[in-house]
Amino acid sequence: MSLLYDEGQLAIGNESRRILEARVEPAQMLPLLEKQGEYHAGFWEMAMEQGWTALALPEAHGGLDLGLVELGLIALQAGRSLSGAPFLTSSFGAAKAILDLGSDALKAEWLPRLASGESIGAIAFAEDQHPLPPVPEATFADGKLSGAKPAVSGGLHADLAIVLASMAGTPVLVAADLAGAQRQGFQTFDNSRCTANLVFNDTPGELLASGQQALDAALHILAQQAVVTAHEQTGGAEVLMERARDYANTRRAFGQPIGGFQSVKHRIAELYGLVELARAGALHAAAQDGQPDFIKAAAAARIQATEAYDTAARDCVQIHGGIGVTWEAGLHLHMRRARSLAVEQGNMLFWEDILVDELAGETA
Amino acid sequence: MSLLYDEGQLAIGNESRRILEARVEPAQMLPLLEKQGEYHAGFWEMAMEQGWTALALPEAHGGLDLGLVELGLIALQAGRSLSGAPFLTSSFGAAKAILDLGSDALKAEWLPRLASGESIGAIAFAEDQHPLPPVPEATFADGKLSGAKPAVSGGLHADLAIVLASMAGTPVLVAADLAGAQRQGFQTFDNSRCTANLVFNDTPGELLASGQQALDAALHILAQQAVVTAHEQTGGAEVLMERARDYANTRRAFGQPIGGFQSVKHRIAELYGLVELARAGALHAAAQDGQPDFIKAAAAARIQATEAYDTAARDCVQIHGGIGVTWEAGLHLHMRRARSLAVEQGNMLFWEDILVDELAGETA
Amino acid sequence: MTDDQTYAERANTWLQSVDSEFGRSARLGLCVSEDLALGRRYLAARFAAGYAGIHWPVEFGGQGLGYIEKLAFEIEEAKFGMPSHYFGISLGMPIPILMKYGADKEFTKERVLKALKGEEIWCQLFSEPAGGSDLAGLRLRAEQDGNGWKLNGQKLWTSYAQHSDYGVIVARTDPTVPKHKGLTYFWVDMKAPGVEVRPIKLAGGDSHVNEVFFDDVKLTDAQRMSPVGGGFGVAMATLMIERYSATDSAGFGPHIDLFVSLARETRINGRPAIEDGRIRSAIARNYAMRNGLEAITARAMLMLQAGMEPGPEGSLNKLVSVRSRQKLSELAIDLQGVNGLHFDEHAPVKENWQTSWISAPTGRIAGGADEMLLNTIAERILGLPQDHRPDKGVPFNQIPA
Amino acid sequence: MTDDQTYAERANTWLQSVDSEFGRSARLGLCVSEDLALGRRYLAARFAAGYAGIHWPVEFGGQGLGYIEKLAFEIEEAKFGMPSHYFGISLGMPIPILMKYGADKEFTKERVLKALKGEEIWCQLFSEPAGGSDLAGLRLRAEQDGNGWKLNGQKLWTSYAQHSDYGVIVARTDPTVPKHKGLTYFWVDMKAPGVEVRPIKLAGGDSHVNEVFFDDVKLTDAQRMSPVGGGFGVAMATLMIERYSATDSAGFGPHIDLFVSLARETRINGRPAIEDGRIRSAIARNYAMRNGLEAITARAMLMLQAGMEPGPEGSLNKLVSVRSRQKLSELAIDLQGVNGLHFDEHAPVKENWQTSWISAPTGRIAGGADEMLLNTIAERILGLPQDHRPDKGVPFNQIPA
Repeated sequence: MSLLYDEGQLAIGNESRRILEARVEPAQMLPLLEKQGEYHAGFWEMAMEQGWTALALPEAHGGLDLGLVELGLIALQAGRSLSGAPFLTSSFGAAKAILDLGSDALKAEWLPRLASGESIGAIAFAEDQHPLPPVPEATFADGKLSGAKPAVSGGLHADLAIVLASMAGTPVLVAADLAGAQRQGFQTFDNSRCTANLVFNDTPGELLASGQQALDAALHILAQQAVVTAHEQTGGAEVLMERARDYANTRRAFGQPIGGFQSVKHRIAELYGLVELARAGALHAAAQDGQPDFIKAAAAARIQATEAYDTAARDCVQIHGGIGVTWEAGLHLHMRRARSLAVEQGNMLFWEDILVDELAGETA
Repeated sequence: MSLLYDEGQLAIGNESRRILEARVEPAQMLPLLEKQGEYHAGFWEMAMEQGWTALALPEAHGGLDLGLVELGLIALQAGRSLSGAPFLTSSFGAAKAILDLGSDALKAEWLPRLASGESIGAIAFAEDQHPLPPVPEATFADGKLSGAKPAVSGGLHADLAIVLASMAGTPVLVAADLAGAQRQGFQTFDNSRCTANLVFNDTPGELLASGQQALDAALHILAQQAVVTAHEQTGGAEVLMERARDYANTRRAFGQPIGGFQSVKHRIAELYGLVELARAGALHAAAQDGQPDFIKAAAAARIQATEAYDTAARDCVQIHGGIGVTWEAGLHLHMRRARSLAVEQGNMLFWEDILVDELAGETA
Repeated sequence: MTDDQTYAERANTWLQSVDSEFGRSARLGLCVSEDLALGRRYLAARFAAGYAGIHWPVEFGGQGLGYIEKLAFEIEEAKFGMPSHYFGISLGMPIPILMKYGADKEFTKERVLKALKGEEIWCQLFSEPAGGSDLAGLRLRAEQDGNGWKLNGQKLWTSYAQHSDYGVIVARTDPTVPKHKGLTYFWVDMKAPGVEVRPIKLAGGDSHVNEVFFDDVKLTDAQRMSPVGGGFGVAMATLMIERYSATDSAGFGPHIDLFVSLARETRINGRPAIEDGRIRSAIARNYAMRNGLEAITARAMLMLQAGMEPGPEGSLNKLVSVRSRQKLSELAIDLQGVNGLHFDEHAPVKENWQTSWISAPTGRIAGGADEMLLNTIAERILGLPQDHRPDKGVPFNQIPA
Repeated sequence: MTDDQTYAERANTWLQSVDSEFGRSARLGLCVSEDLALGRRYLAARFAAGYAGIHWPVEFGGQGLGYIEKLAFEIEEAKFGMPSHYFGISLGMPIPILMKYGADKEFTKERVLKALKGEEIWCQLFSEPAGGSDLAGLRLRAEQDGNGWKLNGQKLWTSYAQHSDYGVIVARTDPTVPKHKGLTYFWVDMKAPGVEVRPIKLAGGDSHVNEVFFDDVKLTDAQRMSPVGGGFGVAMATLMIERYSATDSAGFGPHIDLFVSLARETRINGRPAIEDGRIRSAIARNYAMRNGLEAITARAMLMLQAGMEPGPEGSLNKLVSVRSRQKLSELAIDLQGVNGLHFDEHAPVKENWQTSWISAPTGRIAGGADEMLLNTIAERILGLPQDHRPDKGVPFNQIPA
């Protein structure tokens, strides 16, 4: 894939931005913080009606046959307006797992519903601090899952989960209908992510892969989600950089716009740099999907985008001064989202290690 | 020891500063960079005639019975004027080793000469990247040293070295008269440190300590040198902060002093913060000498001072613009010194690990 | 053992004795009004025990002791998490200023006593929508009204105004002179007609700061605490006091030991996080920095003891500590992995990485934003040029808004 | 395989064929004058092989190809460490400007050809002692002298002036108008009487930059390359060309692979440094950042190919890459432990951490200091306010020095 968007791709970016800005008010996200398990329904309906849910899936299964680059464009715009639900990424990951590893029956059962958005998918790999535990505590035996997966993004509403478990001590990837699982919601600093612990009690599941193949597949799915998320993080950082710029151009102190003070001005210029580096890295990774060095590109994009969004949240609030820390101003929505996106797809430490292992392997 | 200097200590600081500024021109250090193994003779004569070499040694052995706080004060002033020789620190460390671990004969032989400065001591602990190799490659057997110690600061002129070697696989600390050793000088980016590889060929030495006691003693000596060095680094950072401030107040661009631009102004303010943190940490550590948490205090001081000097060198040059990178301006003398002091007493990584081991031990 | 160590020990013994009644455990799950009520009872007890107004003159109900004893007590008190923060600003700035500039001694004495006992709370009405960092740019008007004055306008970021009985306020009495010269300093009755307080909800969900609106609020001239047009000086004096209020090398967030414990309990790639160089570096750098701040504070206390004026490096504390607390809290969340998403907005900031992280930006802005602190260091300590200020010397009413 | 890939391959094949004659190994141990002589022979060979002036018009001896081919060749050429840097500025800015603004076409053609063949070198005389960052603040005077001009004054930081035959220069022709308006652009014969070149020794020990003094140096009016008073525009055009000259995500220092190899060969506390989180983080962050820069460059090349104007993010390269190269080089020295003290001032900057570290500050200042680049991004790209400039609109001779 090229690093230059073609006309169709540019259209996807512009159209999604137009409609998101027209229909989603950041202020609408504030009440969601104080309720547990509620997401922005309008956003998700839009995602379904616009076909964003189907974007990166094959036509044969009700998809639009596009790829990571296009989904990334949507995610970037969604990130700009604080995407109201985490499912765009998690359903994509789940669908990819089934597409790559599932039986025809499983594909027929889930892919059309995931493509239409009527079903929601989730990824349940992590346990505590490990995004990809080599020998998970959740177990799979005789086609049934037992144990728990903590803090699954979208877990409160997902119909299907791709679970990394262990079968007699070897890692396995399992697709489980969550009708048979228990969901335990809890307060997070970003409640619209609908995060929940999933508890399995002889929950029926279908084996997708086992052993090293399961771990490789899990890493590949996580990397693809990380690339989508990198776009979302870039969008969030970009809109914060713009808000900081606009505020610095209008807010006056000591008789001039605060943007005239280099401490403010240079910080915004540095944010511009972080945003452009994140954008370029994310697009590069999306374009590398399917190439041998995809994991490396994904890790690099993930690291750059995470740094960009966290830093933009920190600095944009600081530049706004007092108003920046008010509930109403809502900049904390981005602070919270920056942190939840940083944690959900595997934290910085994890991706640094993945990337270095790839690089060290090369120079070996 | 108190964190408040008493009058005598203040006098030591003021007097050493006065005489150093009167007698040592930073410009005199430039030619030393281009010669191998030459140090600033005037500086070292001053150190002897002022009794700085005797400062921290007991009266019984020709010392002045003062401590780390006083030696630190001298080191800070020396750091301000790019101390012309590394021996103040290395002779102190060597003397301390003999004082704590040596036989009466050894004390009688070396301490008075080290106190007067007529003899020079050196510390030879490190091997390659390890400041304190648990099982050194240099060996000691039948009272004789074999093997080499790389890049020993002051090694080209030292008469005595305290060597960390291994005897039948266990670490030992050995005092060796370097008359019987071979010195291999080489080009460094800071030649006046008189760094040399020491090569031992059945060089006679006296055992000071062995096993864990040897390692503990070596760490203690290194920590004491690190505290002296932290003062030296603080002095270097301080003078760079002052030079940056003075330049920013006089150099004009775009019609005003460049100190009027916040990018310059705030960077200098940050340097002020780093200098004061380094100063406070170094004094605190010196005052803790002999206390149970000395190693912890020394590590903290070392880390803060290393960051201060490296950062001040980077930023002071940047603030000076083009003139800052010229040979004549001599700011690179501080760049070089900051790096050599950062490496000589064990690098940042080493001291971070020492400190964390101490802290983790506590919360265990 | 030195005198102030014995003093600290005595204080600690007393605090122990009332811990179960007022301390951390007693406060668990209380709503703000319950917690405030408990706080008032704690202050009464603290007054009775002789730990109120420790370094204030006896004539005002203080203990007539030194600044050292005051700091020593505060350090001990902090260990128990007593409900005293509602009164921190009240006793920190407005009351001392009242003692110094209050015209009516009798009135002053009465206020000071009630404040020490927790019966009355004072707030500080400085910031405004138009100027957070630019204090002298304030707009709230005080106009001559008979023998007295009439206040109209708005204040912003006023901490605990919703609980306050009185406040100190800076108002513009002359818009025709340069901005620093047209200000006057008053005290105001927060229950007076025309005063309206609206709490502001902050990023973390709490609401201890407020908007305060003044609509024809009447003051007598006796409420004036500075010469007419001389208010900026008194305002600066008020802010200078803040420099000497208790510092915290943890940036008012969790102690580094809590991070070390977290690093011991968590794992990175299956190995204990405490063994990972990234975590070790974060611990070591933060410890070294905090160690430096603590040495600076310790030295300042010794100088105060010796009757000397501490150096300006004391002003580094908030700048350095809060900024690093913000990043350390972020790292702590990462370290917890997906468990780091859990959030309890009421968890104490000094013990919880999530609330520490979400409230850190407020700390970097309140009481002098990082950028203002850097300017102060650069200009006042290092003598670097002041920023370009187009409004300098310009009559206030001619400065473009 | 795309056209420019085949082009790169062909270039690589040719470079291979002359590697032993001009490449890294052939240059080992040469003094500057020997290396320069070799460089001239290399440029002659490069011209003969058809790899000179790749994207320049054929009428000037160029190849008439695109910018892509030019960049592709430079990337290949860099792999061999050919001695072409003496001619980089000459062919980078002055000659293109001469082609665009040179009045006398015959003269221009001759100069361009000799420069392409390495027979002549041009330098760029912009910076002065009084104004490194503030180009328009320059003082060097050009006064009317009969039909021509007379230069008096000093230039500073002129790279390779000591090897140059000609130079382009900006001079003040009218001190009575605001500083941007009083400048005029000329070319000057560096061998003319009154021109004196004094090399400046830099921090690392090398001397490729110079002071250049002009004492009544005579110019004909034909040497004028801009309208009188219109020199600033041409100077800006010259600097804009730099933006599009080959970028290097390694900040013109060692490639990240060299750091990875170092981390594999060295140990921290007895364990391979590559396993240490601190080192892993440094590698990962640097790789991610460089990966972003390279993607930006790659996209810019595609846009140029497609005849589009690349985005302004291209200006990030030097700022981000050189700054991080400085810190990575410091870490590399730490990583080497006491062995890191070894120093060879002639070791190639792209392969040696010590020379990379000592010369990094020059990179952060030359061709636009970090602070100026941040201003440019903030003002030109983001539309933030310009800095306060007291000298704006003030006649040059009334600006306090």
